[in-house]
Amino acid sequence: MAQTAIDIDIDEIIERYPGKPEYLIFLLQDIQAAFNYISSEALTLVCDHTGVPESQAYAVATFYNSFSLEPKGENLIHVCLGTACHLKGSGLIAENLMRRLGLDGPGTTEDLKYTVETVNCLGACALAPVAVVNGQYQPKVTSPKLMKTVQKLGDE
Amino acid sequence: MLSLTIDGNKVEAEAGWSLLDTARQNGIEIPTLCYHEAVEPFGACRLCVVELRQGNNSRLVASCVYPAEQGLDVYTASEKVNNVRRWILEMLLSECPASSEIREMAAQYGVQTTRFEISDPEQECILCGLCVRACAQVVGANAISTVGRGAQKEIGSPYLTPGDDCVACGTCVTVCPTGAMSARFERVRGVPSVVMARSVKR
Amino acid sequence: MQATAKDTAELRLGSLEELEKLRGELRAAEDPNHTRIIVCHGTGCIANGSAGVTEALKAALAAAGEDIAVMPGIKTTGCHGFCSRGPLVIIKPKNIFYQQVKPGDAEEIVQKTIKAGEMVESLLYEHPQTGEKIETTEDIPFYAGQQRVVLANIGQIDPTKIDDALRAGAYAGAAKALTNMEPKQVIEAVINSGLRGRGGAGFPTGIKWNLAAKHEGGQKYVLCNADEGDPGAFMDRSVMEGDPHAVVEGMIIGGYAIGADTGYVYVRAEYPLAIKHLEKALRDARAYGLLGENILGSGFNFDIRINRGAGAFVCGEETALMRSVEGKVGEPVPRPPYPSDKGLFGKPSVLNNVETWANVSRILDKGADWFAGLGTEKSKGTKVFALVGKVNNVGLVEVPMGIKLREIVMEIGGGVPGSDHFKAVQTGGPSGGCLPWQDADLPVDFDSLIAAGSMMGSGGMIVMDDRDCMVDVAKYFLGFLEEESCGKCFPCRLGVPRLRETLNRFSKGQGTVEDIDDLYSLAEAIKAGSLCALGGTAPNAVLSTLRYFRDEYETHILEHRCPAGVCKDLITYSIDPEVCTGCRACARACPQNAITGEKKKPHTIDESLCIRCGMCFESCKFGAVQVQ
Amino acid sequence: MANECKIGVFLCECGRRIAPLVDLSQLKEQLEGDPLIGYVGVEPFSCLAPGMASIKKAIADNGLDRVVIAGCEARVMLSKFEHELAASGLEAGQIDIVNLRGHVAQVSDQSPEEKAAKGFKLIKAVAAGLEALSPTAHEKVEFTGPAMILGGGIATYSAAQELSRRGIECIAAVSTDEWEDEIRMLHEHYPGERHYYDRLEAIMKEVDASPLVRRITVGELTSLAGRTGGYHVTFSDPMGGPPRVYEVGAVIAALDGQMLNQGSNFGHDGRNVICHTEAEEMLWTLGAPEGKVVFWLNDYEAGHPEYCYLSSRAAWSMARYMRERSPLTKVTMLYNHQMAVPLSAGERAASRKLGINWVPYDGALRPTVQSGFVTYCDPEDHLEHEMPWDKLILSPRRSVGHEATKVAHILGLEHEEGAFLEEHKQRVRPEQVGRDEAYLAGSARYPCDLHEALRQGRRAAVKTAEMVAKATAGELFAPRMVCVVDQSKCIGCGLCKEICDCGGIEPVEGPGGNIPRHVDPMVCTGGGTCAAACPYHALTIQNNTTSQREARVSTLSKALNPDEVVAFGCAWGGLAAADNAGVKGMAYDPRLYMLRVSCIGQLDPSVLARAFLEGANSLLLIGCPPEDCHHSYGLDHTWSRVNLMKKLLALCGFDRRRIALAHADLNRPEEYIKTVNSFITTMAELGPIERTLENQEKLAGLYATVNSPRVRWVLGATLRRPWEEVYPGNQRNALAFDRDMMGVVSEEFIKARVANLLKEQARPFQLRELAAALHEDEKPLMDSLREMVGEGVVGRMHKDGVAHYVMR
Repeated sequence: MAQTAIDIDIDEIIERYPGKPEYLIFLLQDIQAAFNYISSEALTLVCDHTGVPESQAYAVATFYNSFSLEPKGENLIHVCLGTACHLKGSGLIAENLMRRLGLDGPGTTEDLKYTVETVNCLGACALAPVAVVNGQYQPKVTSPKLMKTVQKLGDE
Repeated sequence: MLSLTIDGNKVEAEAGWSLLDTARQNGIEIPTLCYHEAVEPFGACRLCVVELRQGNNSRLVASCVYPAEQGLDVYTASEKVNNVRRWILEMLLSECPASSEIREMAAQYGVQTTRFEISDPEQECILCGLCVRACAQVVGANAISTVGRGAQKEIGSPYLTPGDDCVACGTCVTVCPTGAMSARFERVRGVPSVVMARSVKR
Repeated sequence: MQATAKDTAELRLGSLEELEKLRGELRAAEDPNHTRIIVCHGTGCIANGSAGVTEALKAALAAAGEDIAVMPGIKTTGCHGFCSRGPLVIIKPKNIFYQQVKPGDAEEIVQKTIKAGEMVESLLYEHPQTGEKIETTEDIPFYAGQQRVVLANIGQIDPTKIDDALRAGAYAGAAKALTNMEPKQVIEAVINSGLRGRGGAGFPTGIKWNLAAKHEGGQKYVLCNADEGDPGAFMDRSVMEGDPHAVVEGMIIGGYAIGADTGYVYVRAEYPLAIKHLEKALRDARAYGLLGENILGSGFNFDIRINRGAGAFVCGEETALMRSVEGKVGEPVPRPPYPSDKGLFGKPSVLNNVETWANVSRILDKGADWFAGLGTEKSKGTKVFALVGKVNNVGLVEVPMGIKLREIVMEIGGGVPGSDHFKAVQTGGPSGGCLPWQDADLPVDFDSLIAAGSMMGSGGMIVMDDRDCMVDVAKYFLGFLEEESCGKCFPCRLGVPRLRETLNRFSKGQGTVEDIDDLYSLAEAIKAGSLCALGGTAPNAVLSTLRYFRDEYETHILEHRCPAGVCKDLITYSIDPEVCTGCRACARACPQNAITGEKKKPHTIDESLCIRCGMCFESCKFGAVQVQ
Repeated sequence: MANECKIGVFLCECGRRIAPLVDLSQLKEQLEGDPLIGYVGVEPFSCLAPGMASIKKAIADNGLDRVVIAGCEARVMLSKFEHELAASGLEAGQIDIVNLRGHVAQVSDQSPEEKAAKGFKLIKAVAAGLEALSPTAHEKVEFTGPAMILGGGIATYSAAQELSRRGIECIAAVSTDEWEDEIRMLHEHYPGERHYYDRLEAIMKEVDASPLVRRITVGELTSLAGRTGGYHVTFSDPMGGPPRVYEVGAVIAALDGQMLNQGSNFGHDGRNVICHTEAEEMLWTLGAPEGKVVFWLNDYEAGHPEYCYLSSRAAWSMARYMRERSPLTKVTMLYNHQMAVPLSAGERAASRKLGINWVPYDGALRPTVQSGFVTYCDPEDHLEHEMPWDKLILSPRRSVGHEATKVAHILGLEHEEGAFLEEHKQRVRPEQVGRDEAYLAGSARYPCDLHEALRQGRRAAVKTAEMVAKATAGELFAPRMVCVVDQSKCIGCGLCKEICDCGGIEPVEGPGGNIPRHVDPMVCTGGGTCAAACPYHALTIQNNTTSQREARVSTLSKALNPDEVVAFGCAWGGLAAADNAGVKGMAYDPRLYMLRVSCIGQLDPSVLARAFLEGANSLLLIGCPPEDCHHSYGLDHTWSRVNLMKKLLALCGFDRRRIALAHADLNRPEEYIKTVNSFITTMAELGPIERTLENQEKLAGLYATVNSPRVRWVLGATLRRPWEEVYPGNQRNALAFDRDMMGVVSEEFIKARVANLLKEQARPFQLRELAAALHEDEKPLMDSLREMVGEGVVGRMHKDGVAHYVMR
């Protein structure tokens, strides 16, 4: 599943909100959602629109976990590291997945195919351990199960 | 006029003064790192903490931001206060071992060595954010900011490359309490080459 | 779809009478004795496939023809709490409780239960101890022990339909407050109820309101903290998903009480469904004139906006949250000035969490005295807990304050799998602490928990068994906080990683007992010196585990052993030759090629190559891989 | 200057950082004994709330209207004091700071008493500068008339849209009647942007429908005069009628750059090997071609790797268009492997799906175009491969374009031949807007795509709108320290305009040559080298005048011991380095007394001369590093002035080394210290200037010389112009030039001395008497006298048959 639509008009996103500093995060979120990352050009546009200095916008974009300034892979995998998931071994699952994809830590594979991220609790503790692959919850996941799902995506 | 006691001495203050203002006006020294007179107080380094006692209760507050109030009983160098200062300084010794200012300050509190791992022996920056605040509040340039958060935090211009907001006035260097900005300054003030490739995907 | 201007005008309720008239009509239109099917569409059940079940039931109903009196068709609701048993299907009016329903069961449910009124035995809940099949919700121990106030409507109403909420009594409290009470009286009622904030610190809600109400006139704000960041907590999410109108109503009341005309809900972006339901609730409430100008003819104007969080745990701290709403970096700022004096955009503001706001609606509806009658002397009302971890019945439970820990875990929670006790219960999220089995009879309320070295927090309750290492748990929380620390104040930014550094040494079997004393001193400095509660409570994880499980720490340090078999550096994996079938599954799974052995013969692990990733353990279907 | 003023001095203890190191009670006593100072206070911390309250009280109680704070860095603290003391009626210019901590207390091992004495001299000098201040009223800037967007670039539309959305009237001056025409021609400036035309059309329609936007069709722009708030814009009439003049409040220039085709070295033939504009034209008229299309992104080989991003985005967009409409087209992108493929993950997937093939090559072996194929070297196996094509599409060459150049010239933007219009940004006041960045939009500023051009238009409009809104609310004020022109003194020579680096100096009315000038305060950075250069002292920096600097330097010079040194440091270089040396507590020779200037270039030669006249034996000027000068070339201009001073010192018979120009990097205080120590050591070797009557007479002559219009004219001619690379490299024959200059200077020097003498004595002199009094030979004196008589400065009369000279 391709995460980024390629025909989204960034100006349309910018114009969704009034040009005030308090909408900075809204805009960054919408851009992140549409393009999967916030390019420097997009950041500049947002600053122009909201009147926030670029350095402050950059600080915000790097402060919050959900923003990425680098393009993300075509497939997004979140592994939950909430307490319940941790107790049920999600740490090992995440490590194994990253090892299999050749990643040192959370991040994007070189071919831009996968991005693995860890999240601190998705609030689905009853399903621990949980992973979310391209928006689909994978309840009670195991390393082999997750690997299979991931590999299937790569073959598409 | 408000009256309060600092370290057992009765002192007077006006509404709107901070505890630090009041102490300094009365010649009482409180150590600070993230505080500079030119910018708004920030309350981050916690070196200026003082103890407020009320009956059996006691708590620590940052004197740079805590307002003077009628009847406060303030202690600027109690054991509880010094314990916090000593730990912060010891941790700073391991975090930014290159800073002589920190070493001197730590020595004043009897902290000579650190028992923690040193990850970057060249590091001087204590991330007090004074440079960032001075750039915004004194200069109005907003050229630098904190980048990232928590333990990964650092200071720099957007994308950690020279940007065109910096006016190279050096205010950040002057206000830096450890001299760390001096090295970083070169990565901020460079004249940016005109970015040719400005374009937006759409 | 947004209602057009014309529709809105027609829907608008201009007074209390019009609201009650509508409510009466809605109630009259629904016969309580009709058979209705309820499918849980909480996030847990959806992840388990409840959407498919709904579709299948719809199809089965359609196939069964129109003679089935099902009104009004299938209702999808918020989380019923019993997530580990999802997908859940409830048949009203008898409250027949079907669990772990698959789409394939739809046909049988329609044919047997709906048409013939019989039970589908295989879908019924089985009592874990007695093995008896239980038919209705009320009789299941998980539900029987609860007292549902905040969660009362969740699972009963369709959260996306305001009419359904109105039928269940929504906005009665707000209507009463706005039309019959002075703002002062509203605050008084909240003070009298004894409600304390459900977000963590337990500050009396009414007192907080009073501080903001004192500033006369001018712009003020109310905020709802729905940035439920504690790992292992999801009650706020369930409330927003299952009964968003309770939150909206609470905020209207709060806004009226302090004189604010705008409310902000700050929701975690990880909760898309909650955001969707809240947005729908706001649209519907606006259409009915329950939000906007001149609500119910009272002259009071109020509206609510939603801010999505962007992934920062620290934004659960009130000042950080406000900075985030302002579009800034979510760093806390020192207090004073308190938000009730200078909060959002520098204006007096009141922030409460989701559960608190939901409680407010109930208090105004049913009266302060009723609420004050629940719970204990100093902790009134009920509390919702997210019961997770090593417990049989994982899910959301609402219990009166003061209930014993044992009752929650062992009775409602159905006990710990494979054990007659829990090793520890972690409460209060990363700021809280671990309570040992010795404290099983501790009454659960704000003050007792703090006295025991933990805290109420937002209500996460994580049950741990003997396979959980307390050093690892403390390390986990410190790691979490290290990652989530905003990095502003020094004690937290520097101290938390240093605490973890020390624990890391312990978990490698290094360190000395003196290090433990240093740990206490450093923890004290962090607690006393930090700017906000994140740092101020960060050492709790270490302190509470040290308090109750010091021996386990010492085992790590002195014996270089992890009793629970968790700490990587202190364990070894081996293969029991007696059990190993030589299926090669582990060898294939091993990323290091550390496992050798011929096919169909017992395998061995080369310890020098093993990185303790646990893949062999997971891949072995025969339990031959062992951890020591 | 007889200003009725009352100066208060506040001494900071600064905890233990000043108080124990400087004897503040001695300093206080000394200051209190000084007639210039009206009040002295000592504060533990002037800058903190208690100190600030106490200063405010002292101001109110004693009626102070000037304040000197003896504390720390003015660069850091001045704005706080200005902000806080505004409530007490003090404005910028009425408050000054002496860095007692960083320039005195922390940087030497002198005794507290000695430090107090040093502090006293510095404080007194600064107080004298304040005394010489005549504060001006805060000037309100008003806007008359609508905003005008000229230049006809595509950014016109986004700027007009933004302005009209913000409720500001504007005139869009364009060359075509219909916006449809513009879209049709757009690919000439922005190929590969077709996917954006829908939005552009919407913008154009919105602009078209807005009642606030007036669209006019004009000829060529011929002149622009006026300043922020009120401009006259003149266009020629396209039909040949009389010129059309518009009165507008603001101007925005929307200028598009141009695309040129590659040369034949890339095989360009305009038919099968084409560039982007031609490719777009082809797509527009004939549709997508069939067969093999190769986009060769040859920006690296064309010498502009920085454009590869733009080219590849345009190529990608055209490639997509081709593949989506013509399935028979096979598209390949041939790119230098040094280039990062500028596609997002989603676009990569789309590219794969569309079958657009991205082929990298190693540019070490340059691809060659041959008929039917292009060769390239595979970066993996280093083999040369051949790629067949039916259509080869090259990246375009980009240029600023003739039209844009013409308009830019009229706007007063000087730029290099062929270079794009974005200027080196003035790095002075962050809130200040450089003209190019505020009012220029489009790809003529720097190569960019359509979206960026539109963004620039919006951005310029936002800045304009913000200013208009402020002005409408009556809140737009000119900065307090900017240049003003005394129209009664200005002869319209235009020297200031030529050397102005910020573009703030404008003709009062246009067009024409030597017409009087005025300054646009919203653009002026207050650098002041223009004021220091004016032959007639017609320009002054208000609230920061040359007289103030003269007052400061003369007070200091009078007070110094013979071995002490006067220095000026600019806030960006010398002063900042001194501040940082102070922060670090680095010790250096305490005999240095530094005065603060915002740019070293604002030092008029008369200030330098005044120092020597009043008793200084040496003068050190420390600016910022030449390549880093914040006012572009303040340091270069000062070099020329110092050069003049050196010539004059030599004429007086003094060592040329007594004045020196240096530069310091604020971040290298250790280098600064070397400079200072080295200079002071040299001066100690030289010893003081003997203050004989003869020497003083010569110095008076020196002072008069630097104020002579003729010398100032000649000096002005040598100052570096914006288009010149470095001083003094503009001189064709450096040696000859230097000789000529020396000639002029020595002539004027003698004339000045004669004039001084005649004026002073107020009686007729014989030539012989004059020669004796001035210790000069009669021959050169005679020449000078003859000239002075010819000029009518001196009268000649004969008494007893001998010519006598007298001042007229």
